Amino acid sequence: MAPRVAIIGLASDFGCQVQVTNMEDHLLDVLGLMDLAYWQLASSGHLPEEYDVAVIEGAVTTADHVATLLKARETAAVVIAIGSCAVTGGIPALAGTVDYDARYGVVYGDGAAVARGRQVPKPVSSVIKVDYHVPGCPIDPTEFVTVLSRAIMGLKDDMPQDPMCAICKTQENVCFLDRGRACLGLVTRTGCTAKCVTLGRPCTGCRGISPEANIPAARLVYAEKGLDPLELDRLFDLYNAAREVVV
Amino acid sequence: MSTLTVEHVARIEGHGTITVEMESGVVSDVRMDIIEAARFFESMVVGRRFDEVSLITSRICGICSPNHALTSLKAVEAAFGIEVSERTALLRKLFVYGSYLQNHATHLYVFAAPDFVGLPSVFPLAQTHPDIVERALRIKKTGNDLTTLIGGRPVHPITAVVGGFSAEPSAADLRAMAVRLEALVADTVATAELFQSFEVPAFETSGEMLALVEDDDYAIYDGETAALDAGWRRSASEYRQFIAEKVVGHSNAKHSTVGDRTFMVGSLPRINLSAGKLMPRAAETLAKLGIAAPSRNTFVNNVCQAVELVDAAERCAMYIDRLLGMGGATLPEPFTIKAGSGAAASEAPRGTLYHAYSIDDDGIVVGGDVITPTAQNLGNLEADMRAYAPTIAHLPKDEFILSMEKLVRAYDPCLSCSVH
Amino acid sequence: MFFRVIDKERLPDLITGLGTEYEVIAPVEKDGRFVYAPVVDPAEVRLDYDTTLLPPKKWFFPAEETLMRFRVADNEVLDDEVFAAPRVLFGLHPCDINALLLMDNVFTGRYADPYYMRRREQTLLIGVSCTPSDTCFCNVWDTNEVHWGFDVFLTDMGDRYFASCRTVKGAEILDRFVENRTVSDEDTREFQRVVHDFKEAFDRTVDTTQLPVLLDAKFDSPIWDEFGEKCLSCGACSMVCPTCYCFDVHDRLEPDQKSGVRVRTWDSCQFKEFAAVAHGQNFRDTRASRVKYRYYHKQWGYLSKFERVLCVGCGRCARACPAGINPVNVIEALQTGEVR
Amino acid sequence: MNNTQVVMTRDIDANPYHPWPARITSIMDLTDKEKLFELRIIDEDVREAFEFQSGQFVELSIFGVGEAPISISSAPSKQGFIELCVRDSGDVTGALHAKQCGDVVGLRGPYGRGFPFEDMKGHDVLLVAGGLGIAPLKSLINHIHDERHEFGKVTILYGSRNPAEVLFRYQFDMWKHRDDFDLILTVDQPDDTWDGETGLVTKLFDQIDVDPDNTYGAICGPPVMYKYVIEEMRKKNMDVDRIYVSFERRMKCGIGKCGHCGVGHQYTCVDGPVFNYWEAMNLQGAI
Ligand SMILES: Cc1cc2nc3c(=O)[nH]c(=O)nc-3n(C[C@H](O)[C@H](O)[C@H](O)COP(=O)(O)OP(=O)(O)OC[C@H]3O[C@@H](n4cnc5c(N)ncnc54)[C@H](O)[C@@H]3O)c2cc1C
Ligand code: SF4
Ligand code: SF4
Ligand code: SF4
Repeated sequence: MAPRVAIIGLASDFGCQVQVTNMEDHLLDVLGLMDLAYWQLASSGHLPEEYDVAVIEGAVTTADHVATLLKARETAAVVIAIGSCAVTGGIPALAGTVDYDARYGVVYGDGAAVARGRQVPKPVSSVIKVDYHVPGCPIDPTEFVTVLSRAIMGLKDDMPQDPMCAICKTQENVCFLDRGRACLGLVTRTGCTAKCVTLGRPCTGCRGISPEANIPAARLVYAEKGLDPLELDRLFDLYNAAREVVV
Repeated sequence: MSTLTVEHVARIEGHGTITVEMESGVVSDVRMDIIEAARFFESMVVGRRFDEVSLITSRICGICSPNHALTSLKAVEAAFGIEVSERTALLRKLFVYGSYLQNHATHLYVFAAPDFVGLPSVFPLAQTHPDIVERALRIKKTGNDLTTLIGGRPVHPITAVVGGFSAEPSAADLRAMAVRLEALVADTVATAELFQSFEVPAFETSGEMLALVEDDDYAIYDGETAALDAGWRRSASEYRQFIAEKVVGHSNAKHSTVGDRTFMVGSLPRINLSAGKLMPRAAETLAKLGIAAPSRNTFVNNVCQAVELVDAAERCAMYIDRLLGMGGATLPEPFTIKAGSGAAASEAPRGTLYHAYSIDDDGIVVGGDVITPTAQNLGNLEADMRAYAPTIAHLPKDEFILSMEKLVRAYDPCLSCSVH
Repeated sequence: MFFRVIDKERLPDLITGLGTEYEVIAPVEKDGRFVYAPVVDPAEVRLDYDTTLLPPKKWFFPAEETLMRFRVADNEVLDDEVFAAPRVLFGLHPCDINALLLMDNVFTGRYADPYYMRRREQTLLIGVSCTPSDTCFCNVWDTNEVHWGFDVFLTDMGDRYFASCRTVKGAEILDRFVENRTVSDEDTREFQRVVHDFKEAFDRTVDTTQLPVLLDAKFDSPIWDEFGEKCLSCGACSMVCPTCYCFDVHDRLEPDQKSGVRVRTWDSCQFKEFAAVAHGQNFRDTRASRVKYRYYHKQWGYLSKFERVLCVGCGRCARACPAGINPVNVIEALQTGEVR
Repeated sequence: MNNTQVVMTRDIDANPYHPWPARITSIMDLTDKEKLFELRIIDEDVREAFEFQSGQFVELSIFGVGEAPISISSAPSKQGFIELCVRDSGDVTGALHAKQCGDVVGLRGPYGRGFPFEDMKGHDVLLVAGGLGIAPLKSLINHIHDERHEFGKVTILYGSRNPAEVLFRYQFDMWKHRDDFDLILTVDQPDDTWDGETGLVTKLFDQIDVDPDNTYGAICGPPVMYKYVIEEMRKKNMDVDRIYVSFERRMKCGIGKCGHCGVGHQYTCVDGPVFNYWEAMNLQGAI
């Protein structure tokens, strides 16, 4: 029997859900793998009481989100977090770097307090146990389908954990560090074929910090290349502000 | 008093709830509660470097990210006084149209069409009307492939940077894309015909209509803001002087007014203001559909999106030809980082999008402001809902709800965008 | 061996001629560095290149390749055909040719690898002489000279090339595609002078005496910890190395999950998972142990089987490693007990 | 044989990565985590040509999931089938556990160097296994069993974590009643039902007599075990080059190319998995 899948959005820009619809050639095949129990973006209907797989997009920024997640964890056998927002806190977590409460005033002035139960943005895994992560801003839809199908089969995600430089080398890019520009590839989790670097833009760390990253060594590399070692940390805030900083 | 709520209206981008208050069978109030969580983008960019702004703001919306990226780039360029090359501007226009193709196709087929055929989603259509679903996917895919060709991926462009592009598509790839776009015109015309065949309620909005206009082009990347009823044209970068935003109690998105009127932005206002600038097939389609611009029927917005699809397919093929024939570069020229402020506007698929930033001497952002199309539309949408609800109050509850949802979806609202 | 002389200005004819029958791969410029890429126009070819970003191995053993297509339902192989187009690799430096010979030891012989072999059989190699760069140290391993493994080798003698043809095929293409002449005494004298000067031009000295013994004796040396602290575990060194051949294998399903492909991708012993086995055991858990393994294998493991070290001194890893770790400073650190 | 099969056979010959289809002909639950699978290669010619030594392994292939190296557990003297004793410890092994009798999987091999069966003949044999390490040793034991008259004293020491994890109990019960096999079982954590020894396998060395000039040793178990068992063997004055160890390392190809199984300056897949202890001593980081 096809597993019942619910796609649930928290604080996000829906980009990862859109990416799922963006695999036009295979969308129908992919939908054939599952019984789509809930997808607010594409279909009418309410979040059902029972489903097997919860796919979560978005960062946790309100008390409602926390409640939704606790319920999802109770209901679903498998929880998959997709996209930087859900995996690392992503761009939303950038708002949490300094004085989160003041930001409300900056945007809304003294207006009515509508942002009920708001919290400093954080990743899904800080609230519930997450079984599979699909990192990236946005996700790569093929990677999502691979992880989803492996989750359904009960397999490990099979995703590499190492930093990005290796895959960047296979693309024959001239290293940004050698061109005097900061790049986060040397500490960012690989798996994206170094797309940004290949298209002329340094890695910005959207896939999160590689569990194998050697941050102190990377700071030294920056210094060696004439960059400010702390620039590494500053750049990392972009998608990883909710991380624990390694000294 | 009874209250009717439709929580998490489906098939729109973001989370919103319709609340209708009835007093002895008469509609007394209608609200669109936007419960989408605020992410505070305007304060988030503060303290970040100028070249990160477009990366950050493109995450306001995963559906029209190319538009946010470009509008913020233009604002930063305005602050630094950077003029981009003609080639860059043309490539950027193509980029915007890629977004149009994918956005309009998604809205029309995935979000709106199920309403008209009485289905919860587009997926069952794959069984009953595979040709329609395949056509939808073809248009959407061409749009995505065009944005990918230029920006590196369909969502959150990689290559669009301050001053130009970090990489440019090859001539061969562009040429192949032009061929696909020409072939797509037939699909877009069929789309317009399909939507014309759906019955739309006779309903007129009372709001003003705003869109960018240019003297010699259908304005999407540049132009001045024009008001349909008031008849004025003003510099878009002065948007703060003609658009007033206010915080309302029930919505995390602010509401906007122009003068003291609510107003509408999007395909309908654009066609109302620039019908004469449409490409031939698009103009022909518009005429054939019997839509007399200006129209005030909000529901016609869907058909106008379809007409814009025709225009986009034709126009992009022409732009690619022009691009292949012209010289110039898109790699950014060196520029000086200096303190300054800049504002910019462009037409996103859902309407005019404004971004403004102040930057200090070190290139660090000190202030930011964004008004999204949906935020501009919300006041008007609520006004429409208030006007429309009493006229359908007699319908059974299910039909009443569906009709209200249709009205909401006619605006193609993007709620996470509107809150941002 | 059969020798010929080609006027420099005639060389483009050779490339154009080869292009009529082969896919020609040659060094071209990319963002200020060089890559081996397919060329159509001889003017793109840059024989003055120092070294390429990736070595030629990618044309025989691509960074990612499909081994077979399979069907899930009955665990059946649908297709494992190895397709290789006739190709010429033009402009290889001696180190890169020597590196291919080292790769051959692994991929041919017992359990010959059909994917590598088929491409190897279908590819002609045309070498060209080089000049030492800042990072190369091929002289340390004697890999700045190459005696076989190519079809034609072109030695630059200013206005002309001294062409050594090692294979029948090599002689044949030379005669067919480019005007050439037989070698005069003067040419031979000039050749001797040029190669002598070439050898003289290398001044890198590294003491490699009894390296295997040194590696064994210094197995527990703290210098490895120092390298471990610097290493980013990024694997860049392995990717760019012309002699690194390790790979990983993954099964990838099509979106309908009914069929799929088994692919292999380049791997690196610097990655943590590389030596991990079930139940949490990892034989090379620390960065230090992994950096050490790379050198231990290259300069002792491989040597124990094939009597050569698995390095040709091309210096690519030295350029690619963000942390500046490379064979020269590793060997020197082993010798001196100090990481420079 | 029809045409398609002919083509396939040729391809397989040419391609060492191409697995042979093999049918699962029997599955026996051994413990919670281990099952014994009997497999039969479908192609008759290949099946007949499939000859192996105890200690060699195969690459087991489940398309869509991957491959895993697994020791052959049955004796080479058994023809037409092979047995694999597999612990569910991940993707491939888990997928195998989910298979039914009659399902088809893939096999390639046999690979690697096995135990020196011929050399061992005419000598006493001391086999020491820990946990799943019994899997390859079982092949050797069965092989010795089939040619029992060729060997001197045969002693088997086998340690498990707890009684529930003891593998091949049915066989051991049988051997226990024979007087030509000395089998001593031990567990770290006994329960009420346990009537064997308690403690680490090294403790059992107190109970055995070894003729140092005439005994071959073979060890297979978890990585931590080797050092201590070898120490005990050395205390009994056994020759370093008569002690054999079988290693487990990560492997992707099984044929000396992928590089994962490197141990010291050797590869486990082609130079091992069975190494002579003298060799193993010279493999840095092996033990
Ligand atoms: C020569 C040899 C003989 C073996 N004999 C047996 C046997 O008889 N019975 C048995 O149950 N097991 C045996 N193993 C171990 C078995 O191969 C691994 O447990 C198995 O490969 C794990 O694969 P998996 O896909 O099930 O697990 P995976 O999902 O791949 O991984 C589980 C963990 O095992 C590790 N791993 C992955 N691939 C391998 C690999 N190829 N080798 C070792 N560890 C790996 C990884 O670190 C991973 O974290 C043997 C291993 C070797 C090298
Ligand atoms: S450009 Fe970035 S990802 Fe690529 S090698 Fe350099 S640091 Fe690594
Ligand atoms: S180890 Fe370094 S120098 Fe030696 S062959 Fe590899 S990349 Fe070249
Ligand atoms: S390139 Fe350098 S930093 Fe990266 S893995 Fe190799 S030795 Fe370590």
